[in-house]
Amino acid sequence: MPLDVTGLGLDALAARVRAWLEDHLPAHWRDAALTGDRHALAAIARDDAVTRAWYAELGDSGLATAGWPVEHGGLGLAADGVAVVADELARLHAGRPMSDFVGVALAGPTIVEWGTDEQKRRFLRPLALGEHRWCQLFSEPGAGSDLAALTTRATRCADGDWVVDGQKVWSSFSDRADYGLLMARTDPGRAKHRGITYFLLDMRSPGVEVRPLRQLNGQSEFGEVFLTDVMVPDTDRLGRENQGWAVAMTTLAQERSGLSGRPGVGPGRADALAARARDTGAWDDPLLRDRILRAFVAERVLQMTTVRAFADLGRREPGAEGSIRKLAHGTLDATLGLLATEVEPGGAVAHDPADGDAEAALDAFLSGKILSIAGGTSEIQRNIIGERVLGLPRDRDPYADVPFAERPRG
Amino acid sequence: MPLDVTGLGLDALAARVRAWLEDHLPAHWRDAALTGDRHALAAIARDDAVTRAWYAELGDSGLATAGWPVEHGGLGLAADGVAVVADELARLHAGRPMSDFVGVALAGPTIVEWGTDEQKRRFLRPLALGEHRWCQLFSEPGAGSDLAALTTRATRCADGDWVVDGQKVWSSFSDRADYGLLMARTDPGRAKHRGITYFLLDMRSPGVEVRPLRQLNGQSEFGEVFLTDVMVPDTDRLGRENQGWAVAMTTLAQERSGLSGRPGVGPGRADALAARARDTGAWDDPLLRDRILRAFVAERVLQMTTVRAFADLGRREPGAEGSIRKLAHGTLDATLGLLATEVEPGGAVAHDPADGDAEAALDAFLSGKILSIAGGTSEIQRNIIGERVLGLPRDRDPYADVPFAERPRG
Amino acid sequence: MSADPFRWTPEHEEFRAVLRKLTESRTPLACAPAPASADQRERELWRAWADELGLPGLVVPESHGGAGFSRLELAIAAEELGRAVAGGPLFASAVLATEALLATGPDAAAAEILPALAGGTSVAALAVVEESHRWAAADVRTRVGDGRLTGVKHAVLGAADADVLVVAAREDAGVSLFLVEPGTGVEIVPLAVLDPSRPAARVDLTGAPARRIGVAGEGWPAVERALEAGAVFLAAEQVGGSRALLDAAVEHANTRVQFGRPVGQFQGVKHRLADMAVRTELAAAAATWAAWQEPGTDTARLGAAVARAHCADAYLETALDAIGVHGGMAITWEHHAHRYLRRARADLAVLPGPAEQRRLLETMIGTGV
Amino acid sequence: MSADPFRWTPEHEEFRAVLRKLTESRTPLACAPAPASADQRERELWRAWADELGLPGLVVPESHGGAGFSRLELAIAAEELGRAVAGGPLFASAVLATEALLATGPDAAAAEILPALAGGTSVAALAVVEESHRWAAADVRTRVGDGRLTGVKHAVLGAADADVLVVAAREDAGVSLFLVEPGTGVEIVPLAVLDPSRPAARVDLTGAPARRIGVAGEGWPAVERALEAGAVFLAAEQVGGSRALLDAAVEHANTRVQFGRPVGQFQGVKHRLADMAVRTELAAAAATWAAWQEPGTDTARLGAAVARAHCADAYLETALDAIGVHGGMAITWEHHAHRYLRRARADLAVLPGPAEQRRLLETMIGTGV
Repeated sequence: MPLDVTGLGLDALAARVRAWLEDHLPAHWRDAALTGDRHALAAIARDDAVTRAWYAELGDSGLATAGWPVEHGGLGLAADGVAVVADELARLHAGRPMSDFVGVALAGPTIVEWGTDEQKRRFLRPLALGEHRWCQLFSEPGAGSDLAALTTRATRCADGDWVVDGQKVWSSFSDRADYGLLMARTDPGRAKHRGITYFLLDMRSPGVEVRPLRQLNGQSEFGEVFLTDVMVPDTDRLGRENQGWAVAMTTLAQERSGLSGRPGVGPGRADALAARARDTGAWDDPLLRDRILRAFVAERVLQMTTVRAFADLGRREPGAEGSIRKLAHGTLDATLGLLATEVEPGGAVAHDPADGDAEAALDAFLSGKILSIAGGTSEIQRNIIGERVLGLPRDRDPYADVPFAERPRG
Repeated sequence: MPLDVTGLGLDALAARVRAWLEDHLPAHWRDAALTGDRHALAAIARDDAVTRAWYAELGDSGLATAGWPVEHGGLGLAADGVAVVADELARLHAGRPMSDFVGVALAGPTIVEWGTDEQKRRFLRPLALGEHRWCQLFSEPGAGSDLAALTTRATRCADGDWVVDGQKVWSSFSDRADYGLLMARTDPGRAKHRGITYFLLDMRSPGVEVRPLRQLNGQSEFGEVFLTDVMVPDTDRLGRENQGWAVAMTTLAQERSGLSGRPGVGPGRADALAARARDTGAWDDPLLRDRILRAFVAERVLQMTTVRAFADLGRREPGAEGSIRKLAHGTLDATLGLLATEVEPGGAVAHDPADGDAEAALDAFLSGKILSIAGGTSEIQRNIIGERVLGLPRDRDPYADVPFAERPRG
Repeated sequence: MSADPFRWTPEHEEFRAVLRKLTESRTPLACAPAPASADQRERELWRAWADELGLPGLVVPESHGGAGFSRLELAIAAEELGRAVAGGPLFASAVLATEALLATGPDAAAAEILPALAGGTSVAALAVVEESHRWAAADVRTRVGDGRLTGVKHAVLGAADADVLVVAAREDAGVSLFLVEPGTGVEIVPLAVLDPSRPAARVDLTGAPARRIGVAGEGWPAVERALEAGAVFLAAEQVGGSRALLDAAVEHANTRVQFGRPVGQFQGVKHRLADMAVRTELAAAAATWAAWQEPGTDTARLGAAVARAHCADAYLETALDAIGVHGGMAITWEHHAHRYLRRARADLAVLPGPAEQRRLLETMIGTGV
Repeated sequence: MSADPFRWTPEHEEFRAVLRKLTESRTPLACAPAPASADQRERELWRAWADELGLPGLVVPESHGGAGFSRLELAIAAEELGRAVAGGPLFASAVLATEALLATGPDAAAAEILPALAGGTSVAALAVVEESHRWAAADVRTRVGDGRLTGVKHAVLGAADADVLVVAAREDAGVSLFLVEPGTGVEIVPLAVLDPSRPAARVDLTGAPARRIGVAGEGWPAVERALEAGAVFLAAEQVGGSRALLDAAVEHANTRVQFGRPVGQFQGVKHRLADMAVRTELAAAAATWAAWQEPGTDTARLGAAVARAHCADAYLETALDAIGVHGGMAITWEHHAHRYLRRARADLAVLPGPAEQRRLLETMIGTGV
């Protein structure tokens, strides 16, 4: 039963959400969040029964998908309202986990915009209730930044359904996903952007194999997905045949905007870094202290920019401006990662294996570079800013209009 | 009478040059240099009679043009030997002034390589003796980094001589020059690099007008040169008709290499900056101190690189590697310029008009950016390094092979 | 903090449009005068700002003859003036001196002169910094005796044009503020400046008659309040300057052809412009956020310091980048780029700069603000 | 300084070629083992280096069983090993510990073990740093009593593999060096390391029997000499690493096609590679110049500090840039890039880093060196 938030200003909306959470969130969850008890929160996150019940209740209220239209189980809020809801949920650690980002932030809006009535019925409600997990199947080993150069093939069968073959990569949480947002080439006789179709792939289909990809920090958030003679019914096509690139644009705009966080100006990673530096004595070094303060300034400025972006957006959709925040975020993440090690004794490079602070610092350092590559490299973001925000001339692929099959291979 | 330096090692060469200077340099000049008396040196520089006589004697000895072949009045030394000579001359402030750089470092080697016997006879000896001053007439308002897009026209008359019309810019010391290294388009029906011819222009010719160009720091080192119906005899053509681009390559390679200074590792601008910072108290700021030390490291590293470049060069000609030093030099110059202001009280931004230190600091700041533009922007240097040093694919002008006259205009 | 994020209103946008039209029509970028010849134009512009828009009294309460607006309107004005590197006494008089006066209560002496300042018929200058060039109470050595001031004030912005000086001086109770009029015991020695659009002078006080404003020994908080407002003003001004530079550089990149294509198509130029845009958008967000805070609060102090720390460095980098994009033309005297470069460098020193702001933030980081 | 500039000789070039062949054949970049499984390969490589090329004794005088070469040959070895991020005890034993021993005279105790170290049949480790993680004489708190050492040494490179430890400890006369063999009173606790190619351990000394080397209280100059040699070695090693990264990134940029052309044609990539090349060429010049100076002289100290300050930062930047050029593939565990990134970051901390070197240079700037 969706919460009624019609006509509320942002402050009133915040109050309404807070009151609802007060009434509905299990008390032990609320207490763990408010006391900042990390162990209790981790235990809750691992307790499937509790989380499943909560995400169902949250989804039913419309708060998990506050930006979706009311008729699809959302609250019909603009970006600023969505941000307010996200803030309230974050305060109690009550929102959907990061692994649901692809589903809630990307798959949902894309299906809302492009889906058939039947697709909306099939996918949106389970997504809102936390019943389906999604992953994104866009990138390929041979088509990194140049997404549209993808070679995964979808061939139409006599009955109108499709057989898909190819390989995808950089697919977050693909090992746990129920469905995947898939782009595949359906007409190599057309130019590269014009022969792609977008599908909603059932990850349980025979022929889908997921292999985790180990990152430089030793963790495996991404997967490689191998597709071998995978049958996809035509009813799982999203948008029209060979017009998948337009559908993907919706997904990508959401992704750029969504990766850069919730609005709000307040203590962040740099504050924590300063606290740690005071503990280890690193704060006494004026050069290091100044670098931490530079990061502090950069983090607050990015927060202020995010606040403004949400305010500016109002009812508009996220656009190329998201690239500005993504670029700044990537730089900041790398800086904070390096600083994290520098405040540890000996730079954390040789430490007691049980020293959790040192381990976390090294992970922050090694992960720091990932954000400026995943979700579009910094070079690609600069192209987007230059071309779509500033209106500079595009540097076109010389084979952009050549049939895909006739392009030279690199 | 050229000095005999046959078979000398570099240390012996240095000793020989030092002894010769001891015998020949006027005593008051030598004393001014050794005591570091700036006022006396400035007075000497202004005394035409003294400098003219000295440059003639220096030229006669071959030391002013130590890298030229012996038959043209040089000493036939390789780059390392030339550097040793330059060091000894610099020690006594006895070398040719910066305004002779184009003549000695660019015009000379280009004429040696491409000149007819008659041109070598006419130009090389006066150049060596300091009788001719030269400027470079390559850049145009419409063709900055893209030098080969020049539109200054040289049209052949019936008698085989040429009439030149057009406008040049960024010509250092052009107001004082006797001759100019001129590139002009002689066949617009050919592709842009293939219709250019190289001339040795008499700057006293009717139709040559020079207007000083005021720089952002208020000084006028450069000029604009307007060419209106200027007659140039065909005997002043350097190299073959329409093959001027190849001739220009010789000049440009010398320029890139020459701009980055003489080899030697020792006290430089950063040392002077540290001394000044100690005087003003700026040295007490650990952040500023560290930035000065970074500049110190960068300056010493650049010196070490120049030493190595000269050693590596041996008898080879300067090449694309010069771009590496030019790029580093541009960055360092900008850094030192900013730091120069920061060590002054109040950043020198508001100061007693009689405060020479503040004025010099502001000039260093404003001039700091010039080096990364003059003589090829940093972007162009990066292209040269990427393409000619690292062998990356060139990003070709799409109209490179189109007749020049048929290119679209911007 | 309220969940309702700040939004510019239609009135704000209109104010901005009027200001831009007025400012651009008088100091168009394309034919901007060389700084040294700008005096006459700037005087005319100042009259127009005062008479048509009431800029000098923008943040002065209506009860003291001003318009009673907030720092948001001030930030709009700053941004538009910054676009044109406009000179005139707005920053020195209407921001620094006026804010210091307002912060004294305003007390009776301040209240007496505020209407003329708000109306732009009189201008003031704030004289604080001395030989050390530091904005620090401990460094104020100008002494008071018998109602007369003796000391030397350095780099006082707008001093030569000022009808009245607001001077920080030390008495037994601490640092107080005083009103001093040019005349007996006051020598104003113009200084050479990097940025000719912001003239500065040394003020030699040799027994200059002075009236104390505010409570004895409580002058420094008023200086700090002026610094907070000044930081917000400069940040917004720098956003305006950055935007003007970015616009002109984008225009150049779209039209200048090299190697057979507009230079903006080359990633070397395109990515540099993108970096300028990123820096500038972040600067705009920070300046606006800072202007949006209630003056004198913890978040206002934080916002001002953060905005000034980011915007000042961003502006200098952008000015240098712009020269890189324009290439040779930008290193000539006639091109607009060096006016911005001069302003950007000078801005680092006219108030406590980014390094000092970060030092200030040492006390705020990790405190929950 | 002599006017005759340094030039590599044909013998140097041959030594380099042999080393590269040997190192690349054992640890080719393309199929480099994951760091953790590299142990066996590295032991084999160490034997080959020792037996075929005499690397462990490169700078040990012939009278003590070494090859008697200079730091130039050591720099060549470092560069080639750095190309492959090769592990093994060369840096810890043949550079740090051996240089410290040589700097004691070598005295009789040192001379006794040098032939085995030079032959590579025995390896040593230098244990200096304690809880503060600083290379400072004042921070050495390990005490001597009755010929036994008590204290804790942190982050000792190569300690777990060492046959003998060279330990700095404090006695009444000051800091001295001691030889300690693993065994009674010595506990070696392996640490988790960012760069698995350079294992480190904590060494807990609880009354460990020790023999003093050199004069009592004069141990620190020997440590400084080891630091000078170590700085030169690391700088050269980092040049090798930077060059390997640059070569691989150029190769990638020439072959990887995106948007219809090799990515190296885009200035975004091309200029980044150019910046990597600039940094690396400057690093190579600095490392060579430093290696060329007479050890222990003012110019050697200057060269080592300048080279280490430049090369360490340059290497880290280049490792990060290389990841940017390779894009997604470079953030996987299998790709070579993170081995260089780990090494580059760890290198900042294994000896006094760039910030400490600049602090050291404070005493040299402006002194005419």
